[in-house]
Amino acid sequence: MVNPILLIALPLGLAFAIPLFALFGKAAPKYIPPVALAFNLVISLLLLPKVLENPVIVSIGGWQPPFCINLVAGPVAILFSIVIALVGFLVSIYALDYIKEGATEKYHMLYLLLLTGAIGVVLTGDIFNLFVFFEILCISSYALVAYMRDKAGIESAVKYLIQGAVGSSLLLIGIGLLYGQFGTLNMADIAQNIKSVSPISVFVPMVLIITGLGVEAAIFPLNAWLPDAHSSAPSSISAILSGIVIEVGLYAVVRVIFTIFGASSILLSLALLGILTLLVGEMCAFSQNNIKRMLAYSSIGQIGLILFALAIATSYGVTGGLFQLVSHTLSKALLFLAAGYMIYQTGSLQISALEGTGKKMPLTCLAFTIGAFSLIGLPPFIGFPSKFLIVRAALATKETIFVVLIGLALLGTVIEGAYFFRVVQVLYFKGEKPNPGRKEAPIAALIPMFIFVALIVVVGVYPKLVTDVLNSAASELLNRLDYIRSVLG
Amino acid sequence: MMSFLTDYIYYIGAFGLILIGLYIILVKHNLIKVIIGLGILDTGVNLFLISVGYITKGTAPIFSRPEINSEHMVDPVPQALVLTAIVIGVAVLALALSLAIRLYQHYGTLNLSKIREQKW
Amino acid sequence: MSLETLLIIGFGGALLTYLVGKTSEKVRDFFGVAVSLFLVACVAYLYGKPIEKTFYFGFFGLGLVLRLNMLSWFFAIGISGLGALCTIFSLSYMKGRERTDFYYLMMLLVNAAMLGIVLAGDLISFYIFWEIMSWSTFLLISYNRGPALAAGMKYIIMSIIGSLAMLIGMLSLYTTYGTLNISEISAVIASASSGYILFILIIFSIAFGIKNAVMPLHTWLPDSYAEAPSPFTAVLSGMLTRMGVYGFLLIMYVIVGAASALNLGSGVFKFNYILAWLGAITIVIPTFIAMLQNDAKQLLAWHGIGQGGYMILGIAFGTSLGIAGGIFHTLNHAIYIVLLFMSVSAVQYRTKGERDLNSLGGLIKKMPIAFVGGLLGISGLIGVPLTNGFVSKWLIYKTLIVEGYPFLAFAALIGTWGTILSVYKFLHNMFLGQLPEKYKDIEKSPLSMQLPMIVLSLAILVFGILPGIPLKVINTIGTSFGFESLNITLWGITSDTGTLNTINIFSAVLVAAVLFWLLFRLGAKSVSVAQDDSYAAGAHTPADKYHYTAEFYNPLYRMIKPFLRDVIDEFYYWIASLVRSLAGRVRRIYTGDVGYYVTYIVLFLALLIFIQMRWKIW
Amino acid sequence: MRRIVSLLLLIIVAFGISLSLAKIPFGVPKTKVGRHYIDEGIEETGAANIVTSVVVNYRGFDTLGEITVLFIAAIGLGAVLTSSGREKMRKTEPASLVLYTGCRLLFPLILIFGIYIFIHGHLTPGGGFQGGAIIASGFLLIYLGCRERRISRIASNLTESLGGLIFVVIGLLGLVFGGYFLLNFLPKGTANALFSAGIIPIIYIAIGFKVGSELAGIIDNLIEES
Amino acid sequence: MVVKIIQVILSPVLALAIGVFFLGLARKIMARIHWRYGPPLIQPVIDMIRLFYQKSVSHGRMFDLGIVLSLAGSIVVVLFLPFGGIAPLSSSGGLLVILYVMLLAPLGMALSGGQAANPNISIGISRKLILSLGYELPLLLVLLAVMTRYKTISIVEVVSAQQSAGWAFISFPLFLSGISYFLILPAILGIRPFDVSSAPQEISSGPMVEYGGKYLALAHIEHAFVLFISIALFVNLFLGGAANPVIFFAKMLVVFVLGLCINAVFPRFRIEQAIKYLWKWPTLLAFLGLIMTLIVRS
Repeated sequence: MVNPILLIALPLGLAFAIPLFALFGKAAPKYIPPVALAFNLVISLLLLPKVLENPVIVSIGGWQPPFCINLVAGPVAILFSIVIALVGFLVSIYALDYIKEGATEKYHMLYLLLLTGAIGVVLTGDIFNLFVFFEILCISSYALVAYMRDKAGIESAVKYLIQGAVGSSLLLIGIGLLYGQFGTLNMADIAQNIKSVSPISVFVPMVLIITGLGVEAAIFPLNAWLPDAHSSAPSSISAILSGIVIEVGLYAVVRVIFTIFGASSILLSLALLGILTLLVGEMCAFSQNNIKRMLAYSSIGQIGLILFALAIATSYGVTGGLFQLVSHTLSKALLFLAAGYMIYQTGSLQISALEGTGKKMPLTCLAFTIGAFSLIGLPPFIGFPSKFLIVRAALATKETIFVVLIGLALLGTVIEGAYFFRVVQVLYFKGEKPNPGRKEAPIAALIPMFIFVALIVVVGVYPKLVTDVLNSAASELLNRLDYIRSVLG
Repeated sequence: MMSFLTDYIYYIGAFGLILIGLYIILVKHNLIKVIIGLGILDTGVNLFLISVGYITKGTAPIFSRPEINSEHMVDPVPQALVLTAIVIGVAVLALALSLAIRLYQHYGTLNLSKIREQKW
Repeated sequence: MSLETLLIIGFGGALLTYLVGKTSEKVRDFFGVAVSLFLVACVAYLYGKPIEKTFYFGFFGLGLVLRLNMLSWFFAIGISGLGALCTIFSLSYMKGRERTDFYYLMMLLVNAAMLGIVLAGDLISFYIFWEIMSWSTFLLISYNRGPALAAGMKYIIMSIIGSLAMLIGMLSLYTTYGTLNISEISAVIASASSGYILFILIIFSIAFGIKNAVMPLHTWLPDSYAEAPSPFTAVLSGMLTRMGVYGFLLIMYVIVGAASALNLGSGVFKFNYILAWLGAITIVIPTFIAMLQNDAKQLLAWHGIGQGGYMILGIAFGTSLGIAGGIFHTLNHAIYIVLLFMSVSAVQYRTKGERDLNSLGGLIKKMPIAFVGGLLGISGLIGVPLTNGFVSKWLIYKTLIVEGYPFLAFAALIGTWGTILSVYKFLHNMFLGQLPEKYKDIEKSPLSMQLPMIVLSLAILVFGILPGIPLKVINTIGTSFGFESLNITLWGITSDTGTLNTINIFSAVLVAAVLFWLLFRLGAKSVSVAQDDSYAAGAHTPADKYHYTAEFYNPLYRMIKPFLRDVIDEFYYWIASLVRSLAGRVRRIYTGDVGYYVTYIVLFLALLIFIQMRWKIW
Repeated sequence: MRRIVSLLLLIIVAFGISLSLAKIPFGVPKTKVGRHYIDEGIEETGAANIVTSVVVNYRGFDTLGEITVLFIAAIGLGAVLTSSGREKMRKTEPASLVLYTGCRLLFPLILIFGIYIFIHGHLTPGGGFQGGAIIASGFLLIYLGCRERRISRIASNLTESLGGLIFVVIGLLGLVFGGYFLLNFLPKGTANALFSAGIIPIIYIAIGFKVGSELAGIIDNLIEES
Repeated sequence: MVVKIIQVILSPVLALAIGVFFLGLARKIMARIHWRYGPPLIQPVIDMIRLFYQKSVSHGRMFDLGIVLSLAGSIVVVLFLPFGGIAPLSSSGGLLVILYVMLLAPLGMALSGGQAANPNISIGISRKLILSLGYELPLLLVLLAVMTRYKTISIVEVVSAQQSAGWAFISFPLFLSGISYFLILPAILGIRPFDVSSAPQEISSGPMVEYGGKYLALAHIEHAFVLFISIALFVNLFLGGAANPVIFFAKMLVVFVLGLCINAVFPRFRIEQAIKYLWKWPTLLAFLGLIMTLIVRS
């Protein structure tokens, strides 16, 4: 019997141990994250079949919930931990060669801890524990954004830190208000009694929590940190931020809304918020000349789409949202990794500087192109089935508002297509003579990229691979009573 | 009114601190001041958590003698939470200060309204 | 020989060609041609073997269906055949260009995708292949750098819009009927309300109208045709654009069915009547715009739009004649436009990429095959009797007149006269008139270019003289839509309101020509002189070859130019600039000042609380 | 302008929060979880200090996260601040002899006191964090008093990671012995005895050293750079 | 069958004869209007025979083929046109085919001229094409009106319908179309005032500038055919054809002389003027005719 706690304990322990490993050699630490995350991947995959039948509840310290912190390894959590472990694993392989300067063992520690925090957030069943892991996630990402210690990185990190700190303080206030009213911190326990008090007194903590988590989830007015942080962090970290951190934040928001508060009445406003986020993100990305900023803004747009899909709150919708989330994670991580080496070779962040890169580094550019196509939602890549599901869900509601909103969302897709195709053109067809001083990315970077490509294509052609997990995850998110029952017995 | 004050004085204090902290962060341009604001915000939150767990005429939840009466022991959970929250606050502040140092080395100023290279 | 193996050969062959190209160019060329020819053989072998097979359930349990019926076979043979010819044509055209492996990969990929489209038996696989076609086309249009980028961008944006419209329509069908299998949908959709059917037709018409460049949605086409590599332009104009026609046939007569598709709305506001008028507009305006073009490929491109209008006009009226005319015209158009583009690109190939009509000329003796191709091509395009274009146009006109729509018929006919003017200019300025000095010593086009041109020229004549051969197939398609069968003879069509009998015309012209040839030989022997040694009012024509045919129809231009601005294109550009400026404003939200950012956070919080206070959303 | 807007927003927020706050009467016992801890804690964990039992055992997982956060802060600080390569020694005149000697005298006492605090964390107020903070203050004193003294980075790093490792390993041992992470698998002993409460003191000692070295490291880094 | 063959042989000859006769007549009448005596009626025939045996230059294969092609086209049109009772191939596609086969003649001319790199030819061709666009607009409207009126595209049926219902030219809606056709007739024929395309004085008779000897002769024959075709078409469509060739010829003669006399007094149009004229009155009339026809029909 594998215990979900290992998903957190192992990487945590290894991260603590990295200074010890560092004694064995300068190069030793950078092999720890891949190992740990490979462990996690294996464990999550082992847990998956059991979890699909019924969620695994692990209580820490041997007490019964709500008197202890408990982990809920439901389909959602395991889905996320698989994604996190997978992406983290590949990106850590990429980082083997990519991270050279600076205090590298510190980088690897922070990296591992960041992912541990992410896994903790998705696994935990206790709201204060969620806050703690959330802080692990945030603080390590602040540090990692600043890792390069260049002007842009430090500035973005400061801004990110200020906004994140305000957000987490609001989150903490919300948690305090909840505790004051329910005298417990266990999510299921709170969810059980949530209807027993007057709406307004629950609404305020909910709003506080949504706001606090929304800062990480990059919901529209709260996402100003994102473009700066994404564009000035090291590319491997941008991939993680955009592929994991904001997704986890969104997970937290959705978990809080669906499971704790069962707030079905604010879903429409969430959908509007999602579309707003989408349009703003795509608009801003459309007018960017800095490629990493462009990718960052497009992440905002994608998050908006995911939020919209989740806010439809039918099983179609949530499935589609989760699918889109997975596909965005894979595609965007791939894009950032590819862009990382392009920038490394061209030495500039400007899109125009990438002219003729397609000749010099064909594989990287191929990977980038596939990621972009998948993000736009062209078959036969993974972006297409997810978009398919979302549109189907929106149309299946048979409500005018959702049909209109999906229309707007598709409009955003058109804009997205515009800027991505522009970049593809620049890569392959712009500029007469490609600049000589470029060479293909190293093998340690190409391997993860092409594993991503393979995943994107395979799942895009055969989505059945993931749909079962996604369906059960959606059903877990949707009926909170099962969640409560499975935790409190 | 008076009774309200006496009943809720801790809450009022706590939220006074929270609002002051937020206000500082909102209106001040100097990074150090903003960090101070964050500190005040944290303090307010911690005070609020503690006061949530308070019981009138409460005592510390420590059985220094086993037969001690646990009637008026205050809720230990918020104290644990506050312990954690404090440490987290410390961590954030330390990181913020270190970043501030670096930022100053880069820009020669701490005026946030001047540090605007990352925008749009 | 099952359909999925056909597609696997198509797609796999494309990839293999790419990989082979990494090793050796020669083998790559041979391999690519072999693959395309093999596809032709397979499709030809499948003639008259209706297949319907569900083969794959991976996609959310939606069965992906491949089916072959007469309609899809008809299009499939056209696609594979023209694809093969264009591939052969590319052999010498693309020699020594950059990134040829990529070119062949995309070329074969587009072919395979188009085959997939016509073989798809359910909308989802239809959509998938459609999208693959779109993006691979985009990559090929952008292949020539420079202005090609803008063209490709225009193309891909419009086709994304179209395919998203299709996605919505498709999924609305799916949510309504729970299936995407075309035959199942067509079985149940008859019960739907006419409003819903209208919605479906319109939203699909957007997608297919964009692909087929129906008038308000046509602006992507001229630039893309002009900028794409010429052999691919042939594919683009021949079959890829006509996927739109296939789509119209599919949605109107297969899915919705003639019965309900033709009785939507009332009076002049019937769906198909409006569609027909769009077709008519699409005929007239682009044809006259084409007259103004001085770029050979642009000129042909505008005609591509115009001829598309004929097809729409033909299929919009659900009569067996009209359908037959529309479908037949699709085939004919494919044949002669491909031929024309080939002849242009042959000239381009020899003249180092010159395609400005004002600086070419007199190439008739230099490149005779290209000239013959061009001559037969424009004859088909005009619809000169005994070329294939004549028969299909005849069918369409006859439909319009007999159905009593003389104004549509007028639009179609006047379009034809515009066509005559512009394409004659095309031919004259390229092959006739003065030969510029710098082209004195260019030799005739290489064999790999001549071969396809000869084949297509023969095809034009054969289909023009024996239209019964394709019309038999087309007639079965029409009957499969549920229209009454035409009585086709090998020579044409017999009906009580005027019959067509090409053999009479053919024999008459032949006999008369022979007679006059003899008469001609009877006359005094004529001394043959150099092409440009000509009488000019006593003096020789000046030695500096001033190009007399520049601005061929200048007087006419002066009259009609003011009315022929492409307003729609300007409108789209206006929209684009609007979006750009809006985006430029929106991004100002993210002022670099963190104080604002925190204000946003608090604002969000306050706003939510305020909304709750005010409207009680919880 | 900005001030007015922010004031307005803050008023709205405060109003909303006060609405929710009105449902939380001040000072009345209400919380069921806390009550449970107070009633059962001493039997269940054997720690006289309920707060400690909550911190280390009931909610030990939070504490694990908490030390992780501190760890991250220390690392991040290092990553941000360590100026690559060059170790710059600053010229400062040495402190007066009295101050110097006093610091060196006080330092061990402070250390002892800190250690006392976290060893008795399960009996008296205080615990690992408090003790660690005191130890760090000792180091701060050293830095202020005798400038040339430095703690060795290696040592502090090792202490940090060892402290963290011990915590995790104990948790995992609980998993091995009892099937629960952080299970208190050691004999609980009698309350109010020093050797009681099973794993709690051990964890607190680990935390103490860890926190101490981390805070010391942070101070070290900050002094280094400023 | 035999009758058919005889007709096939007969009708072109007749057409040629009539056309040539009209050519001579035209010159005669012109001369008389200008107070000259004018050449004898058979002058064109003499010219042709003489030219036919003169020496000439050829610019290449297309130069020869083009003119042959155009003549062949004209012949086919003649075969399709019912001439009195004589209608050899009229059942092979009707008006549309005629309309299209009429293309072959100018196309052939243009091709043959085009191979000779003579500026005048280019200019002449472009003018001719523009002019053709000018008169096709009303012509198509006219033909459509007729076809819509009688609900057929077969010219024989048009004729027979008129024999039962009376001439189209005097029936209500179609007389407008008839007048319009009559107005554009000279443009179709390329005679004054519409002889811009082959203006001998300015561009030395445009497309035919390179022609000499037999080429010129054939060009004249071609012209004669065109003359015949356009008038015969008018007679068939509007004057109810005829039962036997004699009456048909009489009708043609009347139409021709009238048209000539009306148009002979005009000076030559410049090309823009020609287009403007053609797109104003004839088009308007033809349009009205079509509208009326539709109204009457429904």
